[in-house]
Amino acid sequence: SSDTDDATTTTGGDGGSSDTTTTTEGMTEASVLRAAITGDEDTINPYTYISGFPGWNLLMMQYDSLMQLDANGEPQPWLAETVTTNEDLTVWTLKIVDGVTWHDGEPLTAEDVEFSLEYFMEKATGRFSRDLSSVEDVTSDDTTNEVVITLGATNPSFDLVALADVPIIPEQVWAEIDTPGEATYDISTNVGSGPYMLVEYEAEQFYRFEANPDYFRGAPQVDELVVVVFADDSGALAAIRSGEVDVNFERVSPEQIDLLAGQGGLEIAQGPEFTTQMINFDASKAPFDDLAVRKAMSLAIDAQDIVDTVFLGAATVGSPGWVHPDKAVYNPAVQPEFDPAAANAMLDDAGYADSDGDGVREYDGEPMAFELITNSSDSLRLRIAELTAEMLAEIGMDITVASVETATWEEAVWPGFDINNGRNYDIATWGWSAPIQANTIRVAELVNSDPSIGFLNLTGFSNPDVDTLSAALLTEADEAAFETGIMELQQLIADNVPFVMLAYPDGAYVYNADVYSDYEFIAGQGIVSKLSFLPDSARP
Amino acid sequence: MTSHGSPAFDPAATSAAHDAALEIRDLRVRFTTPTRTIHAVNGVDLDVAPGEVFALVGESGSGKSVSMLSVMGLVESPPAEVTGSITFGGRQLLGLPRREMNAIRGRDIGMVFQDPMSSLNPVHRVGRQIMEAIRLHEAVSKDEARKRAIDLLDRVGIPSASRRVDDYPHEFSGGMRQRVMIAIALACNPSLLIADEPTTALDVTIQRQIVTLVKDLQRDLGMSVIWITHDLGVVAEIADRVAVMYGGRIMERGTARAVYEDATHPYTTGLLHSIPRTDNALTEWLPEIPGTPDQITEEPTACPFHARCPLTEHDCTSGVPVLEVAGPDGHESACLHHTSVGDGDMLWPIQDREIPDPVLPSDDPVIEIEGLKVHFPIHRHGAKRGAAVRAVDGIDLTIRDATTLGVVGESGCGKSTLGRTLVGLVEPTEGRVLVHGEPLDSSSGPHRRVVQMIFQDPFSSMNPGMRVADIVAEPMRIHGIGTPEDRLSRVRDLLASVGISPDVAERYPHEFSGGQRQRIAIARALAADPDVIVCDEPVSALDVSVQAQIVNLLRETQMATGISLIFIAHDLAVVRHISHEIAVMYLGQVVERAPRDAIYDEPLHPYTKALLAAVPAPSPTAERSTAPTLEGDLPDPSDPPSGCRFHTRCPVAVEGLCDTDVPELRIVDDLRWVSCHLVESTIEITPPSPEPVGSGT
Amino acid sequence: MKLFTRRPGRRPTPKVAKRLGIVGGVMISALVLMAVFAPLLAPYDPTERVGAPFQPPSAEHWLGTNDVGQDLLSELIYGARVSLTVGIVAAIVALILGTTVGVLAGYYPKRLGKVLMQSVDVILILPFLPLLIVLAAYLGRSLLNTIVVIGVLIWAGPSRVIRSQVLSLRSREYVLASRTMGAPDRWAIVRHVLPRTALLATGTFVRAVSTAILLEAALSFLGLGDPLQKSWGSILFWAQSRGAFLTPAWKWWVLPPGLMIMIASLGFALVAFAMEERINPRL
Amino acid sequence: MRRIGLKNLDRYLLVFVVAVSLNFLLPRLMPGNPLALIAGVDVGLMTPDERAEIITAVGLDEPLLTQFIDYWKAVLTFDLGFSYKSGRPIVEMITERLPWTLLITVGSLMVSAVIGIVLGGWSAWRRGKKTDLSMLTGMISLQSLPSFWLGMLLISVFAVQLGWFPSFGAETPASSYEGMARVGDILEHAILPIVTLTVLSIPGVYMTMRYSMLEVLGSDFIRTARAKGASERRVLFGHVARNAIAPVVTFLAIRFAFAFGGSVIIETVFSYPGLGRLIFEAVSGRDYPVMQAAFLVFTVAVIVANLVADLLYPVLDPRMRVE
Ligand SMILES: Nc1ncnc2c1ncn2[C@@H]1O[C@H](COP(=O)(O)OP(=O)(O)OP(=O)(O)O)[C@@H](O)[C@H]1O
Ligand SMILES: Nc1ncnc2c1ncn2[C@@H]1O[C@H](COP(=O)(O)OP(=O)(O)OP(=O)(O)O)[C@@H](O)[C@H]1O
Ligand SMILES: [Mg+2]
Ligand SMILES: [Mg+2]
Repeated sequence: SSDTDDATTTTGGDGGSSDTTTTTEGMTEASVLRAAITGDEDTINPYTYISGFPGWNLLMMQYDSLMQLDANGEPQPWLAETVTTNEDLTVWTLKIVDGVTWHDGEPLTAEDVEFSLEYFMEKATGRFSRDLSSVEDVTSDDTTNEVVITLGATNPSFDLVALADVPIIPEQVWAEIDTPGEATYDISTNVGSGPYMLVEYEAEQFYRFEANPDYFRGAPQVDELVVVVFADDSGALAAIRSGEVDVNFERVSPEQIDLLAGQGGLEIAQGPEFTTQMINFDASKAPFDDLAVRKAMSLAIDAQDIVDTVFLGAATVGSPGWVHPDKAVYNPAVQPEFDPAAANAMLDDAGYADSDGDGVREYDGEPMAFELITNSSDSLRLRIAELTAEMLAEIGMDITVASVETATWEEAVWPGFDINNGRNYDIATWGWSAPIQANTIRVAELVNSDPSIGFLNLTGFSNPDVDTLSAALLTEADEAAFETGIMELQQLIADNVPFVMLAYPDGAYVYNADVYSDYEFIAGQGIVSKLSFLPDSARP
Repeated sequence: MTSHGSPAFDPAATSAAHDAALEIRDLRVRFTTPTRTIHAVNGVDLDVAPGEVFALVGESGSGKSVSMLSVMGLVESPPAEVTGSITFGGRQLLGLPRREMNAIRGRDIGMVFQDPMSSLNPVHRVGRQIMEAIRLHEAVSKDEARKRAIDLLDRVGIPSASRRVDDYPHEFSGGMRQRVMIAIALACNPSLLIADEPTTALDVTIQRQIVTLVKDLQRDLGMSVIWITHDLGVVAEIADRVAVMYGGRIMERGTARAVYEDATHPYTTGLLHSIPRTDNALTEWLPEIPGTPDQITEEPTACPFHARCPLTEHDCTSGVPVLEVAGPDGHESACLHHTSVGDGDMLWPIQDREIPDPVLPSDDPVIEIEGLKVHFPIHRHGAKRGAAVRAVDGIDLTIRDATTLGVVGESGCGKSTLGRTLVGLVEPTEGRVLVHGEPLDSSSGPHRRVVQMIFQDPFSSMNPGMRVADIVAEPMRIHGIGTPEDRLSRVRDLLASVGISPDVAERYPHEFSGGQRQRIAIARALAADPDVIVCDEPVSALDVSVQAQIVNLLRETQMATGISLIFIAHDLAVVRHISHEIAVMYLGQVVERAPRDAIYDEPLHPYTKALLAAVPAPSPTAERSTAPTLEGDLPDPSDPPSGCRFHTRCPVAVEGLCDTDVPELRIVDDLRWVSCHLVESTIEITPPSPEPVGSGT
Repeated sequence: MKLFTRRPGRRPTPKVAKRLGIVGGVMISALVLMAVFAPLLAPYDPTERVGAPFQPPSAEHWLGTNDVGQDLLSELIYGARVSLTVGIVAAIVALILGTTVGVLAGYYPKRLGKVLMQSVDVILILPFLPLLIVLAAYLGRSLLNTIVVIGVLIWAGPSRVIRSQVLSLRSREYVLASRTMGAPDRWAIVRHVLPRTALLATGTFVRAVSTAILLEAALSFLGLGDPLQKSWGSILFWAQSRGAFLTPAWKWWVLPPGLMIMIASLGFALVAFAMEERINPRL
Repeated sequence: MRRIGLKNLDRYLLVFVVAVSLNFLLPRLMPGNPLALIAGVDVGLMTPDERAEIITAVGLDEPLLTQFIDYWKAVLTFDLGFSYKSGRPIVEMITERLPWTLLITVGSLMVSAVIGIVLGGWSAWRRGKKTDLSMLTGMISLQSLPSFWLGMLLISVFAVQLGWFPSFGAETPASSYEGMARVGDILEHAILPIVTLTVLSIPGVYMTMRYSMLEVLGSDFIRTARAKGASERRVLFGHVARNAIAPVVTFLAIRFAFAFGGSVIIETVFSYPGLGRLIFEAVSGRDYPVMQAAFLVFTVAVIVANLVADLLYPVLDPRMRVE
């Protein structure tokens, strides 16, 4: 048995290496593993879990999806041992693995899968119903253990968006729950098929999961997973340093990486993630409706400097074409440019002169003085805003940073979460959560000027070429055609600057290698997944 | 802890303990404060024989309390530095270890302090406080101690003592608290009781009760008593021997009789002369002692009284005079010239004041008060709805031009409220006040100048942050009268007229003594050019020797300006010298109103009689009134007794009449108004106490 | 009948209180000088990135650098400006509110006074910090809001003290005297009440500065101030949000600003103490 | 006697009404959209219909007055609703959190009361002497400590550097401690927060006690006690301390209220799962119902503390008793 409290002191400070990637020297098995999160996730069933991360990730410890992302972030068969589609990607046929059982011992069948999908479509959740919004029909056949899903329209990323995302839930439990919004939940609702079962939950304090020894891909390597709820990062960090927890399920902020690595047995698992950091502006109004201004701003902002200073290098410099360099469809020809001189020249040419010599250019007779709005609860973003203001000053823009309450900031940038309500800001920091980057085609939602398609087009950007191309790509079933198109779209975006991409912060997770170290870093997802606890043989 | 083991009030046991005597030699006490050194006591010699009542008399600050606290070891040192010798029952008390001193305090020497309101611990029941005193010195059980505490309470005249033993001090009136204090002091049958001005804070009527009580107790228990007071009247009633203190020294010492009748120190004679009294012939002016007593901040090298003494010669300043035999029975005086003191009439002549053309009193009313009522609603929780303190409850009075109306009565009877209503500080609840026939308007404005007020406390009646010139000029500035130069010259005139050098106009009030401030207050009142001045106890806060100065000044001013005065006081002696007419108030009402001489010569209302009887005459030989002392305290003014309000304390009250029928204030013989059912009968029928009060001539 | 009690005159401020007051005064003066001459004293512009992030102390950066490479010493020196300004201005807001309400409530104790005191009671009883946080969150983050929120919440205590003083002044005989002379209330308030309340009000004001400095720091620390203003509280906010107090950096990043807050608050508290002792010596 | 202490009831009632109203209004006056919290992180990805449905479900579309009345009804029936964020019943969240906050505030209050009273009494007894002055100066300095900073330092030194105490939480997570072991564990976690709160509370208690003592020491009845022959000890304990304690009790009630509110900061620093952290999280997360409820509980706690003081005062000081 490994006592976590004793384990911390076994490796001295000098024993740690500056190597911050996963090593295999650590432990690959543990009886109890304590993990930290910084917010309660309620009872973590599909209708109660709270955050997209790590709430969903913890949910998926207990449940399985039909497909599972592999280390590269690509969906692979999982509960469905084969996934086949028709030509135009509208009919998906899945063969469910035989002999899978629920935690309560009942068999998991194609019927359960059909039930799950229909249940989610009928009883809305924020996430899973949306995943399944293109589904028209689901049928199952218990004898062949097959499920057929028919979509209303071509959806090339259905596997990624839905099959690898939606948990399959047991009919015997959920059939009795008519109105999931009003039901009361306890641990007994959390019957899944995943490698872990929730056995104890103390609100705001901890979750205890026990390994499912009969897991269909093989028994997990960690027998018991205790997830401790902390108030904030520092509490969690203090705890991992003192050995009170063994892994932090929350990302470690950049400045902690070097400090933590090599402390006792602590190591850092680091890898690409798909969250984004960017600068938005209201491209529908002057002077940001002028491409020259937008372009000049993107030239003036040194994304590399921001990555180095704010993220201390632990981020990937943003691609002006939106797509993460680790993505298969990334267009390497689209490269970030930093050239304040060119930016100044561009603004001079476009007639934005500093006529009164106060160091600030004018447009329409008004000084180019703007407020850069950012949310104060995100300290890194505050710093980004500060740095951006500094950089834009170099091209004669006078930027004041306004740090406001998150909700105020959201309300200014995205009033009522509906772009039809317009925008109430000049310049703002912004960022999207991982799912949008993860599914490359969702870029259309960001840049298309048709509100029904581009419902995330927060900058009010509009360009006919971009519109046409992005709309077409949404239903492009042909893989090769899609690839060419998306490359072209990246170039178009980079040329027309709907926003300024800054960085994709890397995921970094600290763990105590003396207790357990066999984590799997899924690109874009991090280490919080069932893969991290399954034997290598069971991982896709 | 030693124990007497004697039950309370066993005369046999107590007399045995009474071989102790107090002997003080060359006691000196010096206080060091951050700014200066105060020489509070400067060589006091004193002996108290067993079983004697010894009075220590002197004005405020003369060092009486400090001397006696030194005996108890209760002066705080530092800052005090106590030297000399104090022997008690043969033991040297100064420098006695704390533990032994504790054993003496409370057991052999009991002490009663001045302010009964604050001298009892508010959070302990009175019984417990008495029991503590007993159990600190005697090993008795709780029950036993409690029994004795009840006995003691009974003994000091607390009615239903066994019930009240469990009350808290705040549930007692001032007089009763002082009785409790006495019970505590007597708890262990001390052989010496030190009473430090035990009656100063009490009404004359209550004072009389306490004096009588201590006299009785002393007689019964045979202990020695040291009675500290500034009131020569009280001393005359109680003391065997007297010492007069001034400036931290004893000026004169001797038997009470000798001191009062053959005073051998100018200060003593001065005091005796300047005290207003009810029992001797009325003089037009009160004799006064010039100047004011000062705090001594340097080692004294002269007679402390020399600056104010009419007999001062150069030898008075060349050394500190010591007590020397000046008469029979150990009568001693510290005056180098005691032989020239005489009876004092020569030393302290009544100065005839020349008033150029005095304004004579007239019959024209200045102020008419009609059916005045002032009620203060009680907001306290638990009070009945609509409950109110009936501070003034139906008063009709007229103040005539250039006359003085004296208003007297016990504390809380509504005198101040009446005064404040006249100046518009308090709104009448009912009735009205006419000033020159016009209803009083209490809104701000020049019309308010007509009635001005002088307050009791000379310390709080002036803004300490303002210069005297600004204080006196304030009424003129409020109404924007004159230029600054005009005002200044008027201020100088006014100051001169009240006997303050105009050169000090630039000083601040704290640089003046109480008497001087009261003069400045008069100047300020005059600056408003009023027709009437309400004087609310203007001298009760002043030293005896200064009182007369102010009383005289007020009269002088009246004669010079023809102003009317309303002079409020709590005892009848002070008003006698200044009033033309006197109103006696009881519980918010006037019970008797008459020209001055009528009141003193022939009081009609039993309350007036009692008040007069309560004023102690400063002469041990004066005929003591045998009128029964007034029992009990003033009833609650928010719930006055039915019928005649005085019937609960009236010695002659007739059941079925006084407690049911409200007597009307009616005219008896010309100009005398009385509200008593029995007036006619008291004039004719001899009441239980037949002696006319204060009829000494 | 009232008893005449002799007053030994106002006891002069005990030496010790005076000395503590002087110490406090020196502390305040030093900080004020630091704030005024910050541009001369600070080695760098605190808003400029002058070094690598997270540097430990060195010859160039005596207190190291913060998370974006700004000089911590310079931040500390400039921080005096914001922290002192907020403290003093908030206290002025409180002083004006507190004195006005206190004087009015004391001088007109009947109806107006009752209503005013009721509102004071409410403010005093309401849970202070939660209310402060709720308000700060509502108003948003700016220096002005911080000042207003603090000022608006801390006036109640002082106003009570001032009221009781005015209540007693109001029945002082010299105020009554001026009323019998026919002076309007305005006269009594301006000539007699206010000057006599000034010292007390100043004392409570100085104490309020001390309180306000601590509150500003707390608000900033919780992220409810403006984190981009260089105040001592915001330095600590950054130290906290970038985990500095769990690292060796606490010695140069967490310790100094906390000490500065303490010194500033202490300086004012000591002066306030000395003043209170002067009004009402209890040493 | 039945009226004891209830004389301020109307005042407390007013405070309660103001707090409840404020409570209701303030969050609604705040800018921002509560929807994000109700629906979770991905609200932006929902259809407008879905959003409208949620708004109706939580009653945000009702007229303000209706919401206000409903709010009062709920408050008066202890129905505090559900958290927007987690959907949990708030009563449950609060009952979970309250004991922790009570533990550290009451704990620290008791410790600081004892220390403060003893030191304050001692200081007053030796007034003007060295001990008094150095203690006084020390206390003024302690008063100037920023609470969160003290907490941060304590964590840095005692939890991170020395490892003597845990740095966060109220209990060792997921421990299966039972009985005394659990109590010990809880105490171990409570020590640093309690120390911080205590350090911050002591000066106030000390000052109140000292001043109150000096006041009593200067009063006449102390002289009476001495004149009875009571020893200094007896005077100190039987008279001075006993009389000086009443204002201290009142102060403790106020201090309790303050510490209770101050738990916002301390609990944030120590990741302590109390009410303070709840309100802070709710405020920054715009979780209206939780914020309202927590603020309400704070108000009620403060009122109760004041009431207790009002009730205790007449017990300690008979002058305050109303017949
Ligand atoms: N603790 C003290 N510190 C400084 N001075 C003191 C102290 N106690 C008394 N004094 C001063 O000593 C002098 C004598 O005071 P004491 O109390 O004995 O006068 P008293 O004759 O009893 O007067 P009163 O009639 O006012 O009681 C006064 O000047 C007084 O100011
Ligand atoms: N402003 C007030 N509010 C309530 N009650 C008052 C007020 N002023 C006086 N009283 C009450 O009215 C009664 C009469 O008071 P007043 O001051 O007139 O008496 P007094 O005869 O002047 O007594 P003293 O000799 O003590 O000055 C007392 O019971 C007093 O408590
Ligand atoms: Mg005295
Ligand atoms: Mg009076």
